[in-house]
Amino acid sequence: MIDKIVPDLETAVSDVRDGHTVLVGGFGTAGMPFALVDALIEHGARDLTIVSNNAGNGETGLAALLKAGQVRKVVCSFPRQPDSWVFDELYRSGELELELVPQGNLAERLRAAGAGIGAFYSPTAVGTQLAEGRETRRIDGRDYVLEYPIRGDVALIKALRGDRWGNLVYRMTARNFAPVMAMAAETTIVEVHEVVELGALDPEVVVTPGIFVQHVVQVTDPFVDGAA
Amino acid sequence: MIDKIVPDLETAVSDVRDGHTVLVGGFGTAGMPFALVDALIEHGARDLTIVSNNAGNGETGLAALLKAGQVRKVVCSFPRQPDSWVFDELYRSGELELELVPQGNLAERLRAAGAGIGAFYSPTAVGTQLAEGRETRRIDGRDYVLEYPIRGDVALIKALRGDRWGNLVYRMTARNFAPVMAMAAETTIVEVHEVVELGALDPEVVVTPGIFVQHVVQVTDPFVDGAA
Amino acid sequence: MTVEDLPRWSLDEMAARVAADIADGAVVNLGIGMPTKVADHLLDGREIVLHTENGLLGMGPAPNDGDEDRDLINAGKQPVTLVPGASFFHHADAFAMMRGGHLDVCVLGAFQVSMHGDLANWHTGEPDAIPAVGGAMDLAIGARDTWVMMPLLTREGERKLVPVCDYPLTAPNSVSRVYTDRAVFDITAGGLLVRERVEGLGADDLAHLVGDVVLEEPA
Amino acid sequence: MTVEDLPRWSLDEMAARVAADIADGAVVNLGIGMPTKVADHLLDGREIVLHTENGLLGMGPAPNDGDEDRDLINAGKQPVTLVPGASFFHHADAFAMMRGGHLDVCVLGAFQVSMHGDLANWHTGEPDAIPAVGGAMDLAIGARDTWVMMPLLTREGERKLVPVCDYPLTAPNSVSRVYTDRAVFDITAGGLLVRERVEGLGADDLAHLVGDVVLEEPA
Repeated sequence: MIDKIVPDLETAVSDVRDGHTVLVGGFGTAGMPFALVDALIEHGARDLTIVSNNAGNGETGLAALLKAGQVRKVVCSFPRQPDSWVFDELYRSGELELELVPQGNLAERLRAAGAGIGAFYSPTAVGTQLAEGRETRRIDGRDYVLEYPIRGDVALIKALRGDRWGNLVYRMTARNFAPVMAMAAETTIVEVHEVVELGALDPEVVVTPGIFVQHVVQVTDPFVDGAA
Repeated sequence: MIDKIVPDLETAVSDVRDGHTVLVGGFGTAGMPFALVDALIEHGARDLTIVSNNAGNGETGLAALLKAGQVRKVVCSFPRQPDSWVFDELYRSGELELELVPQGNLAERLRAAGAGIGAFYSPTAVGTQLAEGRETRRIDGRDYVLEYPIRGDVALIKALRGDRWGNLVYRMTARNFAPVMAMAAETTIVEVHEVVELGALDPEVVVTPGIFVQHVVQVTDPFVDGAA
Repeated sequence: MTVEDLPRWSLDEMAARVAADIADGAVVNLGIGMPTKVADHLLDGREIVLHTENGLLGMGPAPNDGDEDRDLINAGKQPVTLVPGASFFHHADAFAMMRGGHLDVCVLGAFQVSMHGDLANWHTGEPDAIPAVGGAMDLAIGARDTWVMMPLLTREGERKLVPVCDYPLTAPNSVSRVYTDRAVFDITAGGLLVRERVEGLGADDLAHLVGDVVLEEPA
Repeated sequence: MTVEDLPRWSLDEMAARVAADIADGAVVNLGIGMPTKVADHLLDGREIVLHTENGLLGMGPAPNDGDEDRDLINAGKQPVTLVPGASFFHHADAFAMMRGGHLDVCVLGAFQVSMHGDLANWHTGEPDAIPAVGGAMDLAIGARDTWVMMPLLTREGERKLVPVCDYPLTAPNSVSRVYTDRAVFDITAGGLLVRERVEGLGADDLAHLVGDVVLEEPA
């Protein structure tokens, strides 16, 4: 019997180890798995590399994880935001390494990891600082930069509904990076608003098939209750 | 106003030109756009390169197009089938060129074309005849073969429902190659069982967003009527 | 007459000019900042599909107060709405649309644009600045047409349309049109062509404003 | 005693052995031909998810006569059914599952397997043969474990487990276990290990059947 549902957040994140690369879904706060990130703070794993589009807002979520001193390196496209002061300070003080990746390369490199692609030639960043030192190639009259996959030891993502096989559907633009991160990680951990019976999700509308998911934990989200 | 619905099959395929590369959806008969292929035979464009998983069954669909002498080259993963006698004879007589592509590379090369990837390193076919003469590279201790995108001038695909923006949903395993072919072609032409009002397709369940589609034509399919 | 006295378009007038140039049926991405304003000026009778790279085609205007949904936002993380025909997709698909050349137009803000269409809009290059690129590089190279919307001069009077960018590039050779508060320019293989000047601004005035950038006035 | 007289397992007995080795919860792709039979022997009490590369996870058994659906088929283009928990996806995602290493096991038929795990199952190499590869190469390199199911000898008595394949390869070094009608073998870095022999077949008999292939019997 397959049962990927775990009873609580502590169990959900218990596979994370010091030094892991952790993919964290979300675009700003939409799709950000706040409960799992809080559980990771509680868990205490250190020396982490965090891959996420942003580098935290205010004092919660990723910003709180950074503040707790658990992160060695951030791989993201857009760290600087009006309320990214936690990141800003750690970065300026040299305590945090940053790998800046154009957002399209970030998404595609995650997908490549999930799809078994060894590397790919990307049209983005050609002729810019972000391509310096990278291999480029002219193909069919256009220049490309060679990009490598980004694999995660763990992915923390958020979905609207999930079943015990790990099949997932999302809610509006909260979908964002979650499907490619689920593909790219060894262990994908999902907080869902609602666990549903196996068979309750229409096979035509499943967005992330369960093969990409290892643990599902239900986290009641008062916001979605109100909005749905 | 955007209205991609065309009134008939003749109009739908009128953009096809001699020498075009035509991507044809379907896996065996599931998802095969029979009405569009028939319209292409009627249209008469010649010297075509056909990209499809198979190379025709019996005397209908792609087999009929081959028999009509309109095809110069077939790019596919599995031409040989118990009822592929039309292909077999043309191939043996040297009238038809074949590029054999492993099925996963076929799907990924189509996606690469749609996603603007210049080329990618694939794990498939390493150390086989199908990699002979191709560039290989060892990445992270594993060998890969460099694969290039497959672009179509035209894609002919089949969907269950579509709207005037070209948004599509499919039916079961008839989905197969259609979404990646829609991405990969300059002009994507879709036969749908049912044209629905704009807004009738739930934004969460659209599989192919309209941006990838140029023409939609309604073709009543008695089979689906019976089954749905 | 000082630079300040020379006539200029308001932000709304600039946005209206961009909007008028977007063809019926186009799929368009409006970048963060100034370009967002274009949405308010899209012409009635034209159906324009708005793309946002965080996973949505068919974006509608901002919601009424109180109707915001945390999970329905644009690339600037502002709340938006849906129009009939909308669809959601994941980030790799959203960027495939862009990088694969499926968007008709993107409109971006910029620090600088060169007369050859080089775009600089992601990094001031200052040593202590925290770099952030987001989707800017993907947008600039992906859309069939990349248009920039920016004032011709900075508040400090520095030129933003320049012979060569000194800010780090977002993408070389990517911009085909620049909408400024003084004029609209086409960047073509043949040179920088003035499409339109704000009423009351002479060709000489404009030439003075742009400095070393060589302009071709329409014949 | 001739080769024909030596004991052998039936196809069902072979399939039952494969099925018994599939762990509860595994995601499995059963290739065209002989491996299809494994589905009939999956053990009650174990929940196995069947993948088919034409876009379905959660494939159920063949439908009853008259319930076939043209649009619900497996990679062999035979009608199938769905089980609760099933999901559909497009071809690139279906092969991403495989090529990205997400499948636990695939079971394939073969023309030949070498003692080093090279697989030959797509092309006889005959000059007039029409080549067809389908998903064989993707499957062989993609799954965490690639198992082969084949008779030990062809009908003509030729060996299929060989020192070196002379048929064109599908994938070098990819097979970890071979289920035949005479024995089951593990292909390890240390050599070809006999896991099980059909009852009544001695180690010497088996050594004779495999010829130049070097076997290690369990200690």
